Amino acid sequence: MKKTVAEYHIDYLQILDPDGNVQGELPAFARYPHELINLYQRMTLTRVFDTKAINLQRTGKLGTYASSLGHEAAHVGMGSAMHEKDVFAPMYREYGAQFCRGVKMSDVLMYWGGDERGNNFAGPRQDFPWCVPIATQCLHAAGAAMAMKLRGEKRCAVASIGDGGTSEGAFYEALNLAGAQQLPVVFVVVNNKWAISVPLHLQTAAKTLAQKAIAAGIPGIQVDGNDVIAMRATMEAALERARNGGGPALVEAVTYRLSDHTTADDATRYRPQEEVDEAWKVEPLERTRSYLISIGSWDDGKEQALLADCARQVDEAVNEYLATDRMPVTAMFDHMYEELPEAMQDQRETAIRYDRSGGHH
Amino acid sequence: MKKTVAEYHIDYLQILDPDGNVQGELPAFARYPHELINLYQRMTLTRVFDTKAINLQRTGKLGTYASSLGHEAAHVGMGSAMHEKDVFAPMYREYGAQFCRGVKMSDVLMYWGGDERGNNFAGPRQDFPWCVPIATQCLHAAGAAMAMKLRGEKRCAVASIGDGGTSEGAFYEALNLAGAQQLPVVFVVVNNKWAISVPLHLQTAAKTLAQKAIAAGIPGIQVDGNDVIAMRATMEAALERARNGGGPALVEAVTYRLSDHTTADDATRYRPQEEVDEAWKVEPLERTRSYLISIGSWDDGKEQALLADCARQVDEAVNEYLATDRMPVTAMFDHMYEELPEAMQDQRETAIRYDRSGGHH
Amino acid sequence: MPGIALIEGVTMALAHELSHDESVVVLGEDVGVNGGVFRATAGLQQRFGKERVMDTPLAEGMIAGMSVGMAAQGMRPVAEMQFMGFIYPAVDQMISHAGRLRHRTRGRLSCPMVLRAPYGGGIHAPEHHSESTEALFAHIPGVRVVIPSSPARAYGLLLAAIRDPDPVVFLEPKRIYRLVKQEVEDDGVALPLDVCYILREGDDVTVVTWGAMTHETLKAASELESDGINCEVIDLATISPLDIETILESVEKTGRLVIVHEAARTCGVGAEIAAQVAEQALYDLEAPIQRVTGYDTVMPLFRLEMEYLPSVARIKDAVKVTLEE
Amino acid sequence: MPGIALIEGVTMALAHELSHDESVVVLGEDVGVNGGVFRATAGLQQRFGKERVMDTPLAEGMIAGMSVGMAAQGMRPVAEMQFMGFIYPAVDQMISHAGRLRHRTRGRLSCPMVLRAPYGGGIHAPEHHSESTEALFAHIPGVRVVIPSSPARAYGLLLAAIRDPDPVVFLEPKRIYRLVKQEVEDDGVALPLDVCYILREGDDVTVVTWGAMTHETLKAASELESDGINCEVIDLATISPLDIETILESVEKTGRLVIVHEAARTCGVGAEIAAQVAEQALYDLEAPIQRVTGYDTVMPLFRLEMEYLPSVARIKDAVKVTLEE
Ligand SMILES: Cc1ncc(C[n+]2csc(CCOP(=O)(O)OP(=O)(O)O)c2C)c(N)n1
Ligand SMILES: Cc1ncc(C[n+]2csc(CCOP(=O)(O)OP(=O)(O)O)c2C)c(N)n1
Ligand SMILES: [Mg+2]
Ligand SMILES: [Mg+2]
Repeated sequence: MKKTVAEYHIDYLQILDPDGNVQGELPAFARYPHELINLYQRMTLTRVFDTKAINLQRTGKLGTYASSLGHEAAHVGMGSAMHEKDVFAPMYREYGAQFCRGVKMSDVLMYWGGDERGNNFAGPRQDFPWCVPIATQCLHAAGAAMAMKLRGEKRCAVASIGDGGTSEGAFYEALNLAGAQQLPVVFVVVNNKWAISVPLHLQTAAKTLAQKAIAAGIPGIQVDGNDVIAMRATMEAALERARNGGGPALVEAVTYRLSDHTTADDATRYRPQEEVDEAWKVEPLERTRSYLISIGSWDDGKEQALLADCARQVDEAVNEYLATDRMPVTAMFDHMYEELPEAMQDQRETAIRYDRSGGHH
Repeated sequence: MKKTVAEYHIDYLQILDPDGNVQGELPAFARYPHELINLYQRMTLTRVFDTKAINLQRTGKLGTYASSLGHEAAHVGMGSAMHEKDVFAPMYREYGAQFCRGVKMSDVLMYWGGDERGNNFAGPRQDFPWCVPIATQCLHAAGAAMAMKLRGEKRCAVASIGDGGTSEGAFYEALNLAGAQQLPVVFVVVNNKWAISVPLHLQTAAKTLAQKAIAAGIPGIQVDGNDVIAMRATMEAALERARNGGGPALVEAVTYRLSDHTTADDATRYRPQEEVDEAWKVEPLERTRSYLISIGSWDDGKEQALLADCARQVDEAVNEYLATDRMPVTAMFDHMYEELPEAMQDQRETAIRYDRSGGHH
Repeated sequence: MPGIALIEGVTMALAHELSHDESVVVLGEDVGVNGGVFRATAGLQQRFGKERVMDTPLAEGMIAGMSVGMAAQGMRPVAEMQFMGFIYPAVDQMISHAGRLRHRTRGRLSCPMVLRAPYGGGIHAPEHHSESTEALFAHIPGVRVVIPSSPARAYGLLLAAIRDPDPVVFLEPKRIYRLVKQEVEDDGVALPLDVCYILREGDDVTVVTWGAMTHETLKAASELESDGINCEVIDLATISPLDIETILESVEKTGRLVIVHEAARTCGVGAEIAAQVAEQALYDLEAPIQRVTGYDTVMPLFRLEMEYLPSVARIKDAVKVTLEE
Repeated sequence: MPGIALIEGVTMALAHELSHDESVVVLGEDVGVNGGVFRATAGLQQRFGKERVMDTPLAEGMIAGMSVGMAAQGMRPVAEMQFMGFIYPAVDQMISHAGRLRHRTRGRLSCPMVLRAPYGGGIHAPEHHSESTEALFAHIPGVRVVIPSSPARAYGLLLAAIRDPDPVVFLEPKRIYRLVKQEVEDDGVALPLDVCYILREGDDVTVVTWGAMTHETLKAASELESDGINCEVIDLATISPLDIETILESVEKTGRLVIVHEAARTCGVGAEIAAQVAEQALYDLEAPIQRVTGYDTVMPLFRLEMEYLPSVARIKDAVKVTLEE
């Protein structure tokens, strides 16, 4: 005899539709225009920065760079919902979230410019650095959350990961651990539909990525990741719950990678332009601007001023980056261990001897 | 605005309840008493073998051994549903399934007796050997299924794994791959409630292990793993579906590990006796026997004859095992590669020179 | 016949085997429509279809594990790891299964798979994209490790690796993927595995190297020639098992040995070579062995990567040091 | 004071650190109520509670990764891998994160974690339970590898490993977990890392070894003594970074070197030692270096495992060979 022993469903949340119309009720924070303006400004800065970074790469002043174009609402929604004392374990393109937390634009440039100092955030001292090995960061967030839980702290950790990343075992292991130990951690799957050239349907047969939470016995929800209001509201709720002992959650932010995977990629090889064109119609900035205009909180003048301000900030960051000399060769040995083992002293001397910069950085 | 975008449920199937009463309708095969008798005989043989193997270990004639006590219905149900041409990727205690496939009892003894020849099944030549690194076998089954799919063969692969094993990333990776590629593979989670000393609730917050399938977008079902009829019926359906291009499935067999984890374990250290006593009340053999008796297909005489026959078969296997000399030292080098590389010839000679058996095995 | 680059040698070998052996399947992340992030599989899916050239979900352990499963079924999967820095989730399957499937089943099952990965530094790639950890795989019993250093060897050794009845980790020095072109005939002729290739004869010093470092080494050797120093340059090619005979013969002639690799020094493959020479040819050695290697540090981000990688200057000095004795 | 066994040294060190440093947490599979499958954590959960001594879900990569996360938060996780044969899913976290967190953040974050695992053969354990792959970890920059070979060193080195500000892989030779008992005071005094321990002085031959092989080696040394041969036996103890100075000093005295380890020979840690001695002390060597090691085969199932492991006879013969020159 068959009986049903468990039932689950996955919800999808959208508040600001692509045309900038509000669907349903606005969450509390979104009733204050200045809050929304703040989010819009952050998204805009992120996009202006992104354009500049790509230019830097194209002109040989930056290494490979992973664009965040199109992800601004998902990233800013997530970052703005976090408290300073929380800990973020990003992958490699969530600048929008990181800027909210105090990471500097020059840090991003340093990192993609081939300099470890980009990971030495002056801002969120406890945040994890960018994480290239896909999905491994989820375990770090879970581990940090475990530390918070053991110490009885009212903080939480956030890990973000891509749609492709959800195929890695480490992702599920982290989710499962978080569930088993009811850790204060929120996992955000930024589903931008592509993992380099691999479309979502080749990645998994799961209808939603939010339902991956069911495997771990934790709540999962799907959000319009181009809707900064839904994103922020969902994250705030999940984080608040996590900080207060309510356990982990998985948030799937449905968005789209409007750019190439990185500057080393050429998406026209594998992706139809029509799909990208369609995606531009639902991108995050315009709908936010439309809404702000519709409530009388934004206009062309403000937009121009904002763009000018963003350009200025970005230029400052670029200048700071370009003015930074490379580290001395000895930097390879610094911080390998708290104290360099005797056995490595020789090697350090060799490196100094063969310094190709001749000691000039 | 929130809307529900996906809904799932997990069913539980039981046909033969612990008292041997049929719940609901009997599947086709179970209407033939001789089929059920066959299953009962296999389960009994497995248990008689198990007792003997433990004795061998206790008397120093076998190495560490993993008992299958209590898992007989799950194992025999799974093994008996498979076709010969299918491929099985077991973990380390599914003797009941393997005997159905032609693995010999002496193979099991050889393996736990420290001799690789135990893995060289004369029977199912393409089955994978026992797999100790938890969850890795799930990927082998998926890979084998991929080979079958690419070749257009009407066969399928089966992997079994424990409740503890479902925490390993490799398990989810295999499930997800199977879903994405719609592979002819069935994963069986033998949930015996314990992973050595770790109870299920420390392993995961998931209410069922069957729901792990939802993460991969594949069907998942929970079965009374002590009910050989439900088990066999569920497996038959899943395998038939897989062989015919219907894609993968996950079957959770809910059972109980009545023994220690292995002979190297002492479960009284971490598990209350009451729990074990309760589990004995729902163990698989008795209910099957009760049912067979109730339909007039079994009696004490048959039981005694069966036990005697099992004992004889087991003794033969034990004798075969005990009579097998160890392999020569050169066996370490045989089969390392199809042909031993030149670089290793020296080492082989060293091994011969220092043969501690003095060449006598 | 126009010349082809090393990476094209890889593509040509894959295409050849896909054409001639239907048990060969190419799989990995982005190997399909995209033709691989380096384009090593460019055009293959278009030519051989989605079933023979398959984009997998993103999980290296899974790719290795499914390859083991396919290989056990008699297929010949050639799996790509996108970069060597992402190969580590596959270590478990390689050490626990690929390298021992034949042994533990007494030959009943085998594992004719190839795990390809671009490796090494020098192309200003992002973090984790410049790794050289061949030594980890060289320590795994039952697994061959092969590294080509020219278009012809890329073609010939990859053919051999795919046809080999046992698992092969095939590492491609991405820094020289497109460095030189060479005429290579698509004749399906494999090169032998398990042997070194002597790239340059000489009788003053033996220099053993592999991968991208062959080029730095050859440059050093030709510069040293003007100083009247004749280096014998040996490309290890098969990292494991090691063809020590060729190296010993050379050292017997030269009496001096320099080993160059970009991997970290400690427990690198250079140590094994040095150890074997010290064991088996101690009395041939007229000077201490020199190892010119990457440091025991993390491979730094690219602003410093050229400081990490052995340079022509370092190689030349090491050669000279051995001659000073 | 009654003697304790090596494994009890481990337990005592864990208990000591749990008592004295609240950032220390013990975690792993079955380390809780069960006290570990070898009982290394016996009684600890009962004494320190479920939050300090934690049974985790069954996933080694997860255990390593969460330890990195905890360590980055300033905790000192001491994680157990149930057997070294199951450590491979943790390799990725160790190489991609643990060993470089400090470096890549320029000291902003660090990773004071310990990954403990019983390792090695000789106890008739099932398949995959008798591995010795310390060389894989010795090749990982930023990660220390430590192996104790006595109860006192288990205690003192584990204290040091836990207190070390950087990640340590701590491998416990399970074959000698209970072999000898020794009086060890629970005084919280750590032993120094990064140095070898001279277990026996002698001036004929230097024998370097570690783990369970120290016992076979000491046995060989005492048997050789009756033949008038005096071995200096050195326990490497910290496998990486290597204390080569102590070894060089000894070889300077003896002129002869034998290295004994149970891991596979090729690219084992013995190769690194041999290489360094050949590089730095070539002229001290009066005979070729000998390595007595496991073979480059899979560790066989237990009927043959003693054939795989270096025996006293092999060690003695190797020593004698170096003296024949
Ligand atoms: C373990 C690992 N494997 C492979 C890669 C190479 N790689 C970098 S990004 C990427 C695709 C990631 O896709 P997704 O997770 O969807 O994130 P997105 O880049 O789309 O934001 C791959 C395969 C990697 N960085 N890490
Ligand atoms: C990768 C790995 N980690 C750890 C172990 C040690 N180990 C052997 S069995 C076991 C528990 C398995 O529990 P479960 O999956 O529930 O299967 P069961 O033994 O209960 O049938 C553990 C931890 C292993 N064999 N492989
Ligand atoms: Mg993506
Ligand atoms: Mg179990």
